Amino acid sequence: MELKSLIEAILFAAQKPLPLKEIKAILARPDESGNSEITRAFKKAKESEISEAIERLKVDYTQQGRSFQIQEVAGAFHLISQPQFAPWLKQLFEERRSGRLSLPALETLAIIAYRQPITRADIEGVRGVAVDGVMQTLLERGLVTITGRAEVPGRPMLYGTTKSFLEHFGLSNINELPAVEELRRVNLNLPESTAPATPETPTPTDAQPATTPEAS
Amino acid sequence: MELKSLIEAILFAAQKPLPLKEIKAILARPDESGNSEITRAFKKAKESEISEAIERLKVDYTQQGRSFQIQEVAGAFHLISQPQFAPWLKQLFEERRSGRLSLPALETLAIIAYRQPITRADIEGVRGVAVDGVMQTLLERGLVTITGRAEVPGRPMLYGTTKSFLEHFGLSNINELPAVEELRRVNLNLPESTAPATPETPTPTDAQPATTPEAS
Amino acid sequence: MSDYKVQLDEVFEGPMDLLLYLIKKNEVDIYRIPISKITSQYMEYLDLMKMIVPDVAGEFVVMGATLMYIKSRMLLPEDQQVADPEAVADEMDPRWDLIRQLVEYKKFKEAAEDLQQRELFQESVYSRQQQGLGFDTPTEDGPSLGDLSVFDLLNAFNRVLKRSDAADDLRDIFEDRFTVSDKIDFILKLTAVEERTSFSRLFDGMASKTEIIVTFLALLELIRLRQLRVAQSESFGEIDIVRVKQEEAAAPAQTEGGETEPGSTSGPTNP
Repeated sequence: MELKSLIEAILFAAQKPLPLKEIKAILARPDESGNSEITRAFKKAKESEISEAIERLKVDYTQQGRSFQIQEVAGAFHLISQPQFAPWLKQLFEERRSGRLSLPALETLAIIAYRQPITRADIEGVRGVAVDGVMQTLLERGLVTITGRAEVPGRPMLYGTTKSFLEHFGLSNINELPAVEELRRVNLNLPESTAPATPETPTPTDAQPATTPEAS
Repeated sequence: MELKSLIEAILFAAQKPLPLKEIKAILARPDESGNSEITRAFKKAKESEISEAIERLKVDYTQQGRSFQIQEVAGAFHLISQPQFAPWLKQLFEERRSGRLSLPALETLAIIAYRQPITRADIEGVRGVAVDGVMQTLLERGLVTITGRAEVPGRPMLYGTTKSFLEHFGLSNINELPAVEELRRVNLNLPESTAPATPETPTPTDAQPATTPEAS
Repeated sequence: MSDYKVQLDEVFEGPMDLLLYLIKKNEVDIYRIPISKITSQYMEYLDLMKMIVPDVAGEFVVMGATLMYIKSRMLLPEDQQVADPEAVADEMDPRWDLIRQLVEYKKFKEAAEDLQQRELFQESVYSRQQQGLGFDTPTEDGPSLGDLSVFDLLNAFNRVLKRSDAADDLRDIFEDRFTVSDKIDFILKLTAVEERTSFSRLFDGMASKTEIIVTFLALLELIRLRQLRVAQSESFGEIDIVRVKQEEAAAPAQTEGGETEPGSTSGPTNP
């Protein structure tokens, strides 16, 4: 087995662009079922070797006239289809986007978008109902993700929107959401937590105390 | 542009396994941006031509030692990675699919697959043990389903396999099972046996005339 | 002892399985089962099982009885075995039913092994398609994700705000000189003249960001009340504000007309 083939397989199956560091990490810890000389050899592959293998794959694809190529995006590699196939592939893309979000899911997404980072308890506080199923859907679709833990008792998970979310709605960052500054300041009658006290923070990921129940 | 390359691109970009019919439909309606002689030529591609192109791709992949292959599942085509890369690719996925089936479940499933539609009593006749628990599991996992009722006293339920069954085992259709002709009818495999009197009956245990064991 | 129990339970799925095991162990032809030998071995196993698992499955006991019966038939003098002179002698072989059953079972056991191989294969391959993002399976009824825009998000958030009685707070935030209700009046007047107005025209001459937002919120409110809807004749094209005819507005759950394309800005689909 060649390193080149293994990297092709990894890029083929990956769900997102992979940086060299991550490819290296994947090579370093194969499942025990693959405990052989081959897997041991790949365990120590250097980033430079991985990089070379990717270059060789690129050459292969060009020479063989493959329908896809390797693209490097922000230091991460992924396979993308060749542009000349776009007239047909567009149809597949439309189909992909045809999945439906339920209204509860949409509302939950909106709350997370405008109030991130936010805990599940706070989302439920706003919506008045449990959001387990809906959160599952949003997480599975890659629209929201866990961004950290709130520094409050129990250290609950904090949720925020993802890059996919931005891509999906054509936003370059979260501050492009309509009326974001105003709406972030609106007091949501959360049972426990108080309204955020920092109207000057337009970026959602830093210093967002919305989830901190200060002196409740 | 070759049809083969275009089909590779479609399979590469597709979000789900595609039946020939759907590939044909995708070829038939390219985006207007691709309105050229090439797109017009592909618009009329027949299913047989698509099928041939897929076969040629399969040959290419084998010859070039690609990290992936084309699989036909439940009548639809998709690209899958080669199994030898599993030790690494496992890491890309958080959890494995629904889990392996027990041997009793597999046996029961095999009987249903070859003998469908079949009653529970007939399954038990073949296995020599009660199958209640196992049937429950198979039904819950959506691998088998009730397909009707047998027109015999008591009108017992008839069971058959589902599309999920084909997907779980990577089968294109039920005829892809090995020795399907042989196993559908019980005594064809016995040397010198007479053919069953009722070739039209898929259920084997009834109307099964005792036939000659090996002439000794 | 307990290890042994586990082993027995796992190894033999049923009496047929045990019989096949014995046949294989003795390396005998399945069509010529040495019934005496197999029966005694079977009974030994059965006794062993009874010791380990007191409530051994009834099927094992029944099979034991069947074997004993066959054995006794086989012991009869040959002329007494054949009851029907018309029949071929072999057909009357008392082992026949059992052999037929065993052969059949063996085939299915092999088929099950084949399925197991396939299952293992499927487990070790990864499809580019198994994204699991849920796009292929429509979940519940609701707006199509592809049709959603940031406005839908804003609208959804607004609904939440309304429900959480935060509407008062919302109003307090904006400067007094611009109120949502004023802007509602403004938009209604504008659209009363023309049935269709361009989205950008709504904001003509507005310099203040707050005013734009308040106008926008007013627009959303009107859409929610089904007084207006947005339409886009082409992707990335100009967004139009269309006055909803009264009969249309009265109809519940009226959704967008055919003008909007997937991916374009669509009106709210909330009930």
